[in-house]
Amino acid sequence: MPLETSTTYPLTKLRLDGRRWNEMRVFQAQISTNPASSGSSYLAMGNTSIMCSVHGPAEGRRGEASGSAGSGGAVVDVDVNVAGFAGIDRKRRAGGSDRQSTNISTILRSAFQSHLHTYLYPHSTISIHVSVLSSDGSLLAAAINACTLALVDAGIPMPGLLCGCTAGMTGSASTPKDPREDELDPLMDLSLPEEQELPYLTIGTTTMVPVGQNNMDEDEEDGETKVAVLNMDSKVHYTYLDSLVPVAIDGCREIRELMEGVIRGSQRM
Amino acid sequence: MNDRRRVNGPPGGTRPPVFQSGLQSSNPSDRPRRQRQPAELRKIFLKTGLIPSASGSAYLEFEPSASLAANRSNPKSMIPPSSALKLTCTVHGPKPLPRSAAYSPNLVLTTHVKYAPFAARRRKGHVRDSSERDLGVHLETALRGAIIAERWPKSGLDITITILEAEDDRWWGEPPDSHDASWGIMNVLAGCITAASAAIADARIDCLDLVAGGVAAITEDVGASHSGSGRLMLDTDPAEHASILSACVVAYMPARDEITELWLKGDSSKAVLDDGDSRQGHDALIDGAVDAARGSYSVLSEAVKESILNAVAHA
Amino acid sequence: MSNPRQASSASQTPHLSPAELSYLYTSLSLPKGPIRPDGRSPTQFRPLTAETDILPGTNGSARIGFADGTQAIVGVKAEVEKTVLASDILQQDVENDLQAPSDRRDGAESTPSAAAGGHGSWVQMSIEIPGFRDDDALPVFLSEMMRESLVGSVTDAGKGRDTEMAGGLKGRLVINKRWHWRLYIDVLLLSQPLSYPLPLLSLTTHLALLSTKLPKLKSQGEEDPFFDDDWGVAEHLYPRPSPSASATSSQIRPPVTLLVISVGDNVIFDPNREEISVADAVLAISITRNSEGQGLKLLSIRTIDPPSRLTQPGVPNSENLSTMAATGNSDNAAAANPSAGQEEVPGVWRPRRGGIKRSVITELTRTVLKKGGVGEEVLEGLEGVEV
Amino acid sequence: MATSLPSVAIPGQRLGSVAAYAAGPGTHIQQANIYASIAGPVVVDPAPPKTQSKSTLRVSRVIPAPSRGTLSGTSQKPRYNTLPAIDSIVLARVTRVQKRQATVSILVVLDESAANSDPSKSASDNDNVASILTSAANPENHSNTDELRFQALIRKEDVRAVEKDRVVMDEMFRVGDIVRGSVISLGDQSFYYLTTARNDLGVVMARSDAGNMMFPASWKEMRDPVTGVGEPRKVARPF
Repeated sequence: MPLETSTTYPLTKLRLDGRRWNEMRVFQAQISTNPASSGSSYLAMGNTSIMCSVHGPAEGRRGEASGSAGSGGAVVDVDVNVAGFAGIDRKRRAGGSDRQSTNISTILRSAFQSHLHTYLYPHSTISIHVSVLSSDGSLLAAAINACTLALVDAGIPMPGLLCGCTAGMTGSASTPKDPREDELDPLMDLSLPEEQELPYLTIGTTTMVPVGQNNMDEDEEDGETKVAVLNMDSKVHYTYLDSLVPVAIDGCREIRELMEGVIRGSQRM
Repeated sequence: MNDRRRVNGPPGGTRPPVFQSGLQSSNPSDRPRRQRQPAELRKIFLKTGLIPSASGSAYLEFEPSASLAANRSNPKSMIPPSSALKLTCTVHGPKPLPRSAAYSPNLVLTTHVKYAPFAARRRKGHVRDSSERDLGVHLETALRGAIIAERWPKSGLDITITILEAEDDRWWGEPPDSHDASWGIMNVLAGCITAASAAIADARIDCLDLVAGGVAAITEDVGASHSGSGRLMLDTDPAEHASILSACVVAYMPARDEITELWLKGDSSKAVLDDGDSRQGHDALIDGAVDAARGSYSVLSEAVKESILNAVAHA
Repeated sequence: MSNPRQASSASQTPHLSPAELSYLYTSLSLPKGPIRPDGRSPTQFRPLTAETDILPGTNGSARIGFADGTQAIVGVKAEVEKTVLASDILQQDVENDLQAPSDRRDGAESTPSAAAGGHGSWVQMSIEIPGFRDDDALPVFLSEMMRESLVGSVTDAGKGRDTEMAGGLKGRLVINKRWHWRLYIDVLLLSQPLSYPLPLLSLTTHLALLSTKLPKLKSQGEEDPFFDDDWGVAEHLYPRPSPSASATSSQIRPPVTLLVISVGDNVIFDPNREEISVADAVLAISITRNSEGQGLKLLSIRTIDPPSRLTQPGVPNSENLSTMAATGNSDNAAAANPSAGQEEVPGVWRPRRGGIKRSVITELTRTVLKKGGVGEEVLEGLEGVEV
Repeated sequence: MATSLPSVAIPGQRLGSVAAYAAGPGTHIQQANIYASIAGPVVVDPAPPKTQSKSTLRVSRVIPAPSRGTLSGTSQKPRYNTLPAIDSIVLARVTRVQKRQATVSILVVLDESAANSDPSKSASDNDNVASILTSAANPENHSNTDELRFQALIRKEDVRAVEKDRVVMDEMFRVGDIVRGSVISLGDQSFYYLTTARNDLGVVMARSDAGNMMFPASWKEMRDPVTGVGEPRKVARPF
């Protein structure tokens, strides 16, 4: 019988891969990986690894430009491609994209369309190409982070870094939370086996970079955090949302610091 | 890729059942042997202008090998005799490019090669598979070199080939899956090239020359005593050779002595050539394929000429 | 995106003017050796960076990037699969009744069946290129081309040496009579190709296959296979030479496919996009090391449709319509149909017509195959990559 | 010299050297020799007298009609499409009339050689022009084969030579009319450009609102023979 988090966690208080509940997987990232694009990034969260390249802002295709003339801003175009070798079993498919990649690209498109300062680039297209090289959970969150890094590398203005993280519960959490004896813990940054077993959600947050007189004011930072993406496909009793959301937001904050480090550490800055 | 639009036949082979009694009579000596000389080609039937609705068309058929014809008339075993290539080619155009296409100063060539579902031993689906697409690219390369494309600006030419009976990849009496190299496809390509050239000439599209396809292969004899005895054969029928080491198709324009398409695969290093022949195996193989193409050119040119003379006589 | 109708050609139609094409052609066809736009010698390859084993989730993987930013990632995955013969029952009878028709060269193998020799369809290759559908002509053509040389490279002379590789890659995939490995080679091009991507993809595939490992088999004979859980003892798909072996016995390696063009009388390797757009002929030549260790073996040659056939012709001054507006009607007809009227004018671009002379093909293959030639150079370069 | 010429040629066949002949349609030049590029009868067009030019060698796309008069073979003779080239005269059907331009779809490219030479031996590949036209002008016959025909535009300024700025497209063409035009440009990716700015160019066949075939009344009017109602058109001069 395969090990399951819901059975082993209450005993060991450790997850299947040995992490504690609020521990993230190894985070590695790099920007400017592909000189052929305007901006590019490579990001690995555990065994999930993603390459992302950004082209543009460039002149959009004729049909699109006329359609979006009313909006007056750049159009964000996201293309997600999950490599055949990304999963455990090789994925065979008959051309084109599947439901998962279409879903991710839709979420990314709407998130970055509203997040970026698109009004600066009227009648143009920013196209983002995401290649999932290896998928081991938290795919959407990792894709958000990779896109943010690539967009920063491309020099496209945005109010702050958009960071994504997942959070889940250690059990099915289908009954109301009992405040007295609560044996379920929230988990941060789920891996694929955990995603398949447990309810989880993905949150993307953005934090305005403090400017002006607030610049020095470190404490104000939290007050500026906004949730930009919230996606949940699984079922959980609403009382558990209270514990899921803060954990995911905490993860996002952690990732933001890591990503800032990556950006500062790159040679281009 | 599944074809969901049609009711499909069974996915496996469509071979008739072979019974034990039939099998017993089949021994390796029943294997068809090549009765032609190494440089002797099979006869080709080629006729143009058979499809009135197309601007050009051609029908091509290879003569079944002699041994197989004998086998057919006097069957000694239950093993089905090998097939011989039969295909039709239609040319549509020149016609306007679709609205979405970009301006092209040249004739835009599109080639479709499709096996009829019953063409091969194993049923082919209605959706073109990768080998059919691959054939299409080969054919396009072969023809594009011959066509004077700049005389037909802004227009497209569709070349559609339907293979009614494909060449076998091996002798059908051999255990299944004993070979997987698809040598038959090379003969099919050669036939496609010759037929398409005839159909293009029939459609009066400007060409530098008629382009003929030819196949040569390096084969090893049955029961070869020592390895390294590869012999060069022209126009090989895969059913007649137990072991084909390498094969080559060319599309050849005799008037210019030029090759527009070359596809060589396999190990050509073991070819045994005549004494004093210093060519390397692959060069000899290409030369052999060119000789075979010359042979099919003679049929091709006669067929084209005949259709013209017929038209003049009937006009 | 690219026009799928022309996608089968060596790459998209180049966006160069007839004057640029003519200039490029002239400088590449100079009799004293070509002058290439980037200053390389005719046989010099573009610099590249390579790394292997980059993806933990695959059996083998590699990444190669050119300096211009084109990158390819190849992941190899292997799955165990049951060997299905077209007719299992018949198979038994055939083996008993037929005294193994001697259609195999080595008489040692008594059963001439897929179970022993392996099957080419066990190697599956798919290529993803941004802007192309999976079943567009270019990816299909490229994958067939590379697969063909991969499964075709049977190193039959395994005498005493690596018997594991006796049947080539196909033979290596055989586990026992009833089971085999199925190999999926997925090639991922990360950006739209700036030049014909064949060399990039071929080199990357080569490295990925070299780094591919299969778990160590613990079952024996005709048992259902089971494997050692320890990835540390996994065996390479292309076995490494044991340290005890003499230094001369080189490892068996997957084949590589080189792209060669001819321009005028010159032979040019690894053409970039501009160079390929004026090529008279484009050949893809697959080679591998000879099993005897020295020398090279030719595996396959394919012509590739040169994009120069799709270019826009230049108009020589003598035929310029605007300079002869006053002339009569019949002359105009000839001018509108210039290819009939004039021989090639030097310095005026004409789309390439016709095919390749046989002498050119001989010259192209000779340059690749000769001792100390380009083929050896490339293979040596690849052997330098630490896998 | 002419004796060495074959009567019919196939692509790639050497016909003569460029020293003796000029290369015409259906041929190409390779290393100072003229080769056939299509299959067909070889025709030598003698050079116009009193000029220095050589006689032109061409391979005809059409099979020459036999001694005139026999109509038996002509009806089943295959038609070979010739592409519209600059200055070629085409017959086209109007498919759409807009304020600034009319869209037409080209039905027939008239063979220049036939048009110039005496009409009795009009051996053009389009000798069933009449049948094409009547079927095309027939409203029931408006099939969706337009995709298979070359599309062309007649811009407002190309309709007539005089009073260009007073052209009202609706009074020049109606959908379904058959127009004789001359190609002025190969145009862009989708359209050729035609002009009707000559006396012999313009609408040659049209139906009235009542559905009757009209006859030309003047250079800008056609009339319904049944109702007698006139309709404005840019009319081609009848022969």
